[in-house]
Amino acid sequence: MQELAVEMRDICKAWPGVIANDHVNLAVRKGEIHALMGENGAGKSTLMNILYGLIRPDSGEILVNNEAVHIGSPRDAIRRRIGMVHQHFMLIPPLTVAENIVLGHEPGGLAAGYNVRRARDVVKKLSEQYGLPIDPDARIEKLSVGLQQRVEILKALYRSADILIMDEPTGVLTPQETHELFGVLRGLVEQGKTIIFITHKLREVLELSDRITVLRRGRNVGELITRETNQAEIARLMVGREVLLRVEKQPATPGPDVLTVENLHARSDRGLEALRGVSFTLKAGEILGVAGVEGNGQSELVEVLTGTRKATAGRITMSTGDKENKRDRDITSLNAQQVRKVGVAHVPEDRRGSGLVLADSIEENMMLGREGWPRFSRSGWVLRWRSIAAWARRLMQEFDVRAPNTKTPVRALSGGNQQKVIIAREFSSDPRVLIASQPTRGVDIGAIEFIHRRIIEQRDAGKAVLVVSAELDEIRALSDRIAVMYEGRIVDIVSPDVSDEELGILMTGCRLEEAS
Amino acid sequence: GGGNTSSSNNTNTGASKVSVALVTDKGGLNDQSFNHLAFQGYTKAMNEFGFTKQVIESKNESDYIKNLTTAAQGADLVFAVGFLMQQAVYEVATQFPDKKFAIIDGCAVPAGKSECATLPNVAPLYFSEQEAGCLVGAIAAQMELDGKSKIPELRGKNTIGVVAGESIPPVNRYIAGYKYCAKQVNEKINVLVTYTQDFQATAKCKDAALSMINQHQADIIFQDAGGCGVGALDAAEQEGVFSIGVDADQSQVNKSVITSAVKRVDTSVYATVKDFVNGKFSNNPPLFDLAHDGVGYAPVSDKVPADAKAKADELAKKIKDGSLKVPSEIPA
Amino acid sequence: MDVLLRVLTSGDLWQATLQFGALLLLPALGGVISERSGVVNIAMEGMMLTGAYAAVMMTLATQNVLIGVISAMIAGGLMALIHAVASINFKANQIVSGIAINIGALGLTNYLLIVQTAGQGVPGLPASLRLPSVGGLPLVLQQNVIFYIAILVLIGMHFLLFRTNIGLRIRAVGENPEAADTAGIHVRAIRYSCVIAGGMLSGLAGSFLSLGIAGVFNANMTAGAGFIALAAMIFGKYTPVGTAIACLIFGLGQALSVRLQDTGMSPNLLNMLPYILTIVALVGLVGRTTPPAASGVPYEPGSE
Amino acid sequence: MAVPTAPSRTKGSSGPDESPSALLLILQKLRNSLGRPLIAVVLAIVLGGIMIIVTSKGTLDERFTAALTAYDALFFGAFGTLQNFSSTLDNMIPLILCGLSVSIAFRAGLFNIGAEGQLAMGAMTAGILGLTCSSWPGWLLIPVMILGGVLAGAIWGGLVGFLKAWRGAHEVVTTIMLNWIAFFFTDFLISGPFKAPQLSNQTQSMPVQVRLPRLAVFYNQTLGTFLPPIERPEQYFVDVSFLIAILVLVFYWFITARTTFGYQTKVVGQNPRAAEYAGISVKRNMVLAMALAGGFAGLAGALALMGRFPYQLIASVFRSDSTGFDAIGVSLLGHSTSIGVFLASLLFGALRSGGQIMQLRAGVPGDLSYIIQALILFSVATEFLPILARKFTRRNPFQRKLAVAGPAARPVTKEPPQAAEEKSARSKEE
Ligand SMILES: Nc1ncnc2c1ncn2[C@@H]1O[C@H](COP(=O)(O)OP(=O)(O)OP(=O)(O)O)[C@@H](O)[C@H]1O
Ligand SMILES: Nc1ncnc2c1ncn2[C@@H]1O[C@H](COP(=O)(O)OP(=O)(O)OP(=O)(O)O)[C@@H](O)[C@H]1O
Ligand SMILES: [Mg+2]
Ligand SMILES: [Mg+2]
Repeated sequence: MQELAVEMRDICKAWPGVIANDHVNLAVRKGEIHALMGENGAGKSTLMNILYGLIRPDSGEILVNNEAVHIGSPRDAIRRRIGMVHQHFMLIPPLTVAENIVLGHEPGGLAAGYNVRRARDVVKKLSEQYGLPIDPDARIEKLSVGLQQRVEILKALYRSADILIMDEPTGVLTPQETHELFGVLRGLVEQGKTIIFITHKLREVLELSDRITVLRRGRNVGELITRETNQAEIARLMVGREVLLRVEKQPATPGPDVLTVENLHARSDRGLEALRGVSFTLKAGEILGVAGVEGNGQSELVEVLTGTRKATAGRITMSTGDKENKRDRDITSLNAQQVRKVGVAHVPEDRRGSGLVLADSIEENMMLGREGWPRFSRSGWVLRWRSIAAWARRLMQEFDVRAPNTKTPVRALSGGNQQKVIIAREFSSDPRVLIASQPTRGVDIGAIEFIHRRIIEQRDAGKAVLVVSAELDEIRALSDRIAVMYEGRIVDIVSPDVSDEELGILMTGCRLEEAS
Repeated sequence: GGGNTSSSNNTNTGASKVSVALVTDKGGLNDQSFNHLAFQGYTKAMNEFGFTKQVIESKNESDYIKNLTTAAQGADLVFAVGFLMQQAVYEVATQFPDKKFAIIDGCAVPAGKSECATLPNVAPLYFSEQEAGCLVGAIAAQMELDGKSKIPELRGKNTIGVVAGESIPPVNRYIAGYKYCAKQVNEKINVLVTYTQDFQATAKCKDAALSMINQHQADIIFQDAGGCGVGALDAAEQEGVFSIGVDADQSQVNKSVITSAVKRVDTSVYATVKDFVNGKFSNNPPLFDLAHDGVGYAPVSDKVPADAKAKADELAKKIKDGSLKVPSEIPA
Repeated sequence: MDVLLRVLTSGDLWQATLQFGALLLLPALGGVISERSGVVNIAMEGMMLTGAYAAVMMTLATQNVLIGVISAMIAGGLMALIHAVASINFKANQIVSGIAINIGALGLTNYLLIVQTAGQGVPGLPASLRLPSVGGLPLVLQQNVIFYIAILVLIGMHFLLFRTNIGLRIRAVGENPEAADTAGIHVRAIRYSCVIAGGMLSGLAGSFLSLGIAGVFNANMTAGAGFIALAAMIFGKYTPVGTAIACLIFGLGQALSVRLQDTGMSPNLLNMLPYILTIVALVGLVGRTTPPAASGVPYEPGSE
Repeated sequence: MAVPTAPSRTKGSSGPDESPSALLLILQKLRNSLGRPLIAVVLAIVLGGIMIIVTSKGTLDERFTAALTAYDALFFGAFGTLQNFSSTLDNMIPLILCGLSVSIAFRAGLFNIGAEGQLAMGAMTAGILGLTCSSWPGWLLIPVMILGGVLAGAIWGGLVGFLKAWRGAHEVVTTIMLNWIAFFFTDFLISGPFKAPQLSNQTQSMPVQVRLPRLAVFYNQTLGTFLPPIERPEQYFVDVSFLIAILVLVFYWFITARTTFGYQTKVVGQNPRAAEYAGISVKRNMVLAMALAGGFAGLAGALALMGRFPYQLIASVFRSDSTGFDAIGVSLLGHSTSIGVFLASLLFGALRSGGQIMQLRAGVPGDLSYIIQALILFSVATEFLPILARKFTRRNPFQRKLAVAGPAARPVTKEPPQAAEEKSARSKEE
């Protein structure tokens, strides 16, 4: 029998109306990478937050290194050498990397002045020790997500964590960053650390972990040994039914050009040139996937296309959709409302930040951006609540949004269901162009399957679809053509049959013929 | 209360039957000015005639008519404090002809008019603030004439000042008398006037006074700004010069006070209650002036030379015998 | 023009500017530290007023001015404690709580003033029971001792917030309490200390007003100063130094409005000066101000 | 400084255990929205009573009686007679209008401390119109004055929105400053160019034809010709502008709950980035919402001038008037909804009129009503009830929750909700 680093026994935690953990048991061996899996809301984060002292369980017992412990706050956890990288980074954007890392355990102690030099030295030493290079003086808000992730890991290591909890660390990472992260984690395990790893991505689990615990609706439904299992089995355990891991789709039958983008330029929020001459055309009845390492202008491209960012140069034209009148319409300088009116639907990448008003009800969110449309208001002015509610009810059914009723605040929905609200709203507006940014980020496999099917349905209904995603798997599964972006330009547009390596090369900005 | 009114403290006379109410203006009981003084007179009468306390502090202008009405419903004599209640008093007094009213610093004015209306049940209690202002102005001016050599604390620039609150009639009457008589006594005297537009912000009045003292070498500051003006007294003390209090004898408030322009609101309230109790309520009470001892100046401190006090007394005599008329408008 | 020039070059104007500035600076700094820890405080007015009241009453009762000042700070601190309990433990809407403190403080001081003095008001304080001024310096610097304390507080707070580990933690808590919590910081302890410290500074300002400047307590003697301090804090972008500059601008306007009456301009119009000056400076120089990210957001650790 | 966002329409309805019955829903809503404030009021009154007991004199028995007498008087003063009740209603008028002013700004995510200044500008403008056009007939001058007041308030408020949209100037600073500017500016006009001869610090009274009649008088002239008339109608102080305030409440409800504009301002207030995504102009809505806020307050000013004795402008009135601040309490207490604002105004109005009677009859300083007001605000703000309730049920929450989320509730929580990620976003919203 191997020694256990962490044992959680009979953990129960109820939230108002929901039981997040229902007599959960978890055993993690020393020196292993233990994956924790489950659908959205299965209770993974809750369980780990209990272990880290952020949440107090209603009942249950925790043993660390075979010793019963009471963990009442993160301070206790840190004392037990437990570190956690949260699903959402616990960083303070205006502070520097060094400040974030030493925060709470500053060299010199509480009463002392903050010593920039010592903090910097600490960080330098740590990053050398673990091979995680970072600039200690950079402000967090200026760092990419990947680097922020690195800061989080360093933070845990600085507190000399032996047990490292990682809650969905790969959710926002690019393939390259994920790959790097795995390298780092393996290195840590070699140094004797124990890692608990939460993810929704089956491939990652199989690649990285030693053992797997699966939660479903707050219960532990099984423990698997990675070597002895496969994707389908994990998925079945998680969801409780068979899951299609790959959505079936027919080859596309592209129609006429709908959207034409010529030599588009735009600046980022920080005033840098984010788009440097993007050109492509999008046809009816096809899905164009936009791949690329995040931060290469994809976000800005979508914003310009949907009217929330001004183009500094270039032209976007859209066909009128009118068979007789073939004149195209210039939509470059329309605002977001007008762009919607000409038939562009938009699933934004940041669902909580901009796609939804969390405090508002489902029905109110179902008309966001289209409140002036006849379905929702009389002459664009007086709201028609009856019709709005009926519409919302219909969409909830059609798109399988699970909530008590249309008046439920979206805040009370799970991430997957929140995403479905947006998908429902945008897909049901009968657009001619559909732009979806990171449509399945952070949602579980059940919901991914659903959303993917809907996107393909839209294509088959003759819509022109643009999908931007950091997930290569997703891009590949959906796209009929793949545009790869690098530094504000489209490097190439390729067919989805190209290999991972080839895509990887494109994403570093080289063209295939140059590389070969 | 029970039907058996054998209340313990009200057993002295049949006079316990009177009921008197006091309605303050928005300044409230703590205004360090006429509301406060009226309440003192009211309290004195209450102790003497044994009626129950009925006081309402108004919080804003729209309360006046409501509070007067409420008071009139429960009391036989109602005091309205402050000229801002003039119209409200007219309105309520006409509605309650069998109740008596007295208004301090004002008279009953029908809405939309600006002249007083004479009502049988309203006693306007007016004060000749200008006469009080005159006397303290005379003292100040004479001290300036006496000069630095006699009174070393003076700055020798023949300059005195007034720190005033808002430009309202009672305030301006004080200033008018102060300035007028100061000039009578001391032709070349320089009288500075600053309005702080506030009766509460003590710091503002202090600053205004400090500015007069330090910038213009004013050395006797007359405060005319209620609670705010206390700051002016304090400024004088801080700078080692003199100050003059207002309304009541403020020598206890601050050491720098050499005398105060006194307006006996308390006496007038008390006297009105007394008349009322004795069945002698009049809708035409005497003007509370110097002759009727309604205004005056408080005992002077030992910093005031005899000739200054004499000057004040001399003017007082002239005012009383009618040979000196003090204007109620501020002279240029 | 002559008058303006004369006024601007007089030491007296700048002395008054500094004094008004310091009076606003203390509560504004109190607001800064509270806000930096993530608790909105719009109750400086009420805390100041309570402080002013406690200062006078305790000084009179004990005949000791130091006890008066300490009582003022305790009174301000107690008001802040109420605010802290409401906003930190009970997750109250911090603006409502602040409004409640302001209304309550005005009501309470007036109520107690009438009850305690039987409507007679408090007597003025003799010089021995006053906060002394510092003499023997150039006119501009002849200020009350509290002025110098305010300067020390200003420097101290700047240093505390930006140069110490405690300050790092305070800022962290104000920006992202959850992150601070997971980093092992005691969020509530920090917030409580900051809010209470802020209240004590407001209370101190109250004693400055009543024991230092006025020598007496008047009903509503703060007359809106706490709100100007609030404005100064936002104007100063929640930094001690910025706030101090804002206080000075306002103080200058205030001092000018009294002194320019020599020009014969309407006192009413002149009194608008400090406010206009502040708006012009805000619109022209400062522009957007962003509060600490978690300011006003009650922190609820997963455990509650 | 964060501004509390307007509540969504969904407030009362939460939890899967909700019955679909409309009546039950309404009852539950009522309980949710009224129960808590009601208990808060009771608690505040108890605390206020303790305050009286502590500060009054005599034996404990006498002190206790003093407290009871005080409350008796307070209640009597607010509701005890029709006349007192009419004073309460009268007090409500500016509270409702300014409460709405604060509320509409809240919905757009702005904190309007400037209702008082906007009110002053509204009153001043209406006054100037009334004085300069005094020969016009009432049917023309009344609407002109009201419109003028609304417009002036709207400009004064819109300026705040404009400065924020244009330069990002924080509205808390600008509203505080504009308040004082308005106070001194109106004082200047009142005691200067528009001063009534022989009066000081006041203008002439408004011409007779624009004075709004008391509600009771109005009733007698209209319905009272059929129904029994009210005797001595002039002693009931509330005037017809109460009806206007009610109309404005309905207008506010309509705007916020029934129009795209109301919806858009709410989105702007709750999530400006979502507004941007949706193509809703944040700046435009900010200016509009502030202009509307100013308009409400300006209306309050015009109506106070035209409906209240002595129908004239008086210098330094606005500065010492606490309506603008009370309105913030009203708005937050009322959760920025029209019904809420109405009820909160009723409460504050009652405390105001009751407080003065309390002082008169029980000798307790009227300031106690301010203390009670503060206590009510506190106990509503702290929402201590749910927390206490949770503490109370903490003993065995697991069993209890099971019951709630039991088998019957399973379908709706089929995709069980989850949280950690949302927490920061969520708490920001609240
Ligand atoms: N205020 C609240 N009250 C009750 N439950 C809440 C509240 N806020 C959130 N929840 C619950 O939290 C869940 C949302 O959790 P979470 O943010 O983890 O969603 P998610 O599905 O995990 O999203 P993601 O797509 O990021 O994985 C919802 O299911 C909801 O039931
Ligand atoms: N703070 C909270 N308040 C109320 N309910 C919560 C809270 N946090 C979590 N929950 C509930 O607990 C359940 C489990 O949430 P948890 O975040 O642990 O899920 P998860 O497995 O991490 O999901 P995901 O994969 O989306 O991260 C959710 O359904 C949610 O409703
Ligand atoms: Mg999770
Ligand atoms: Mg999640």
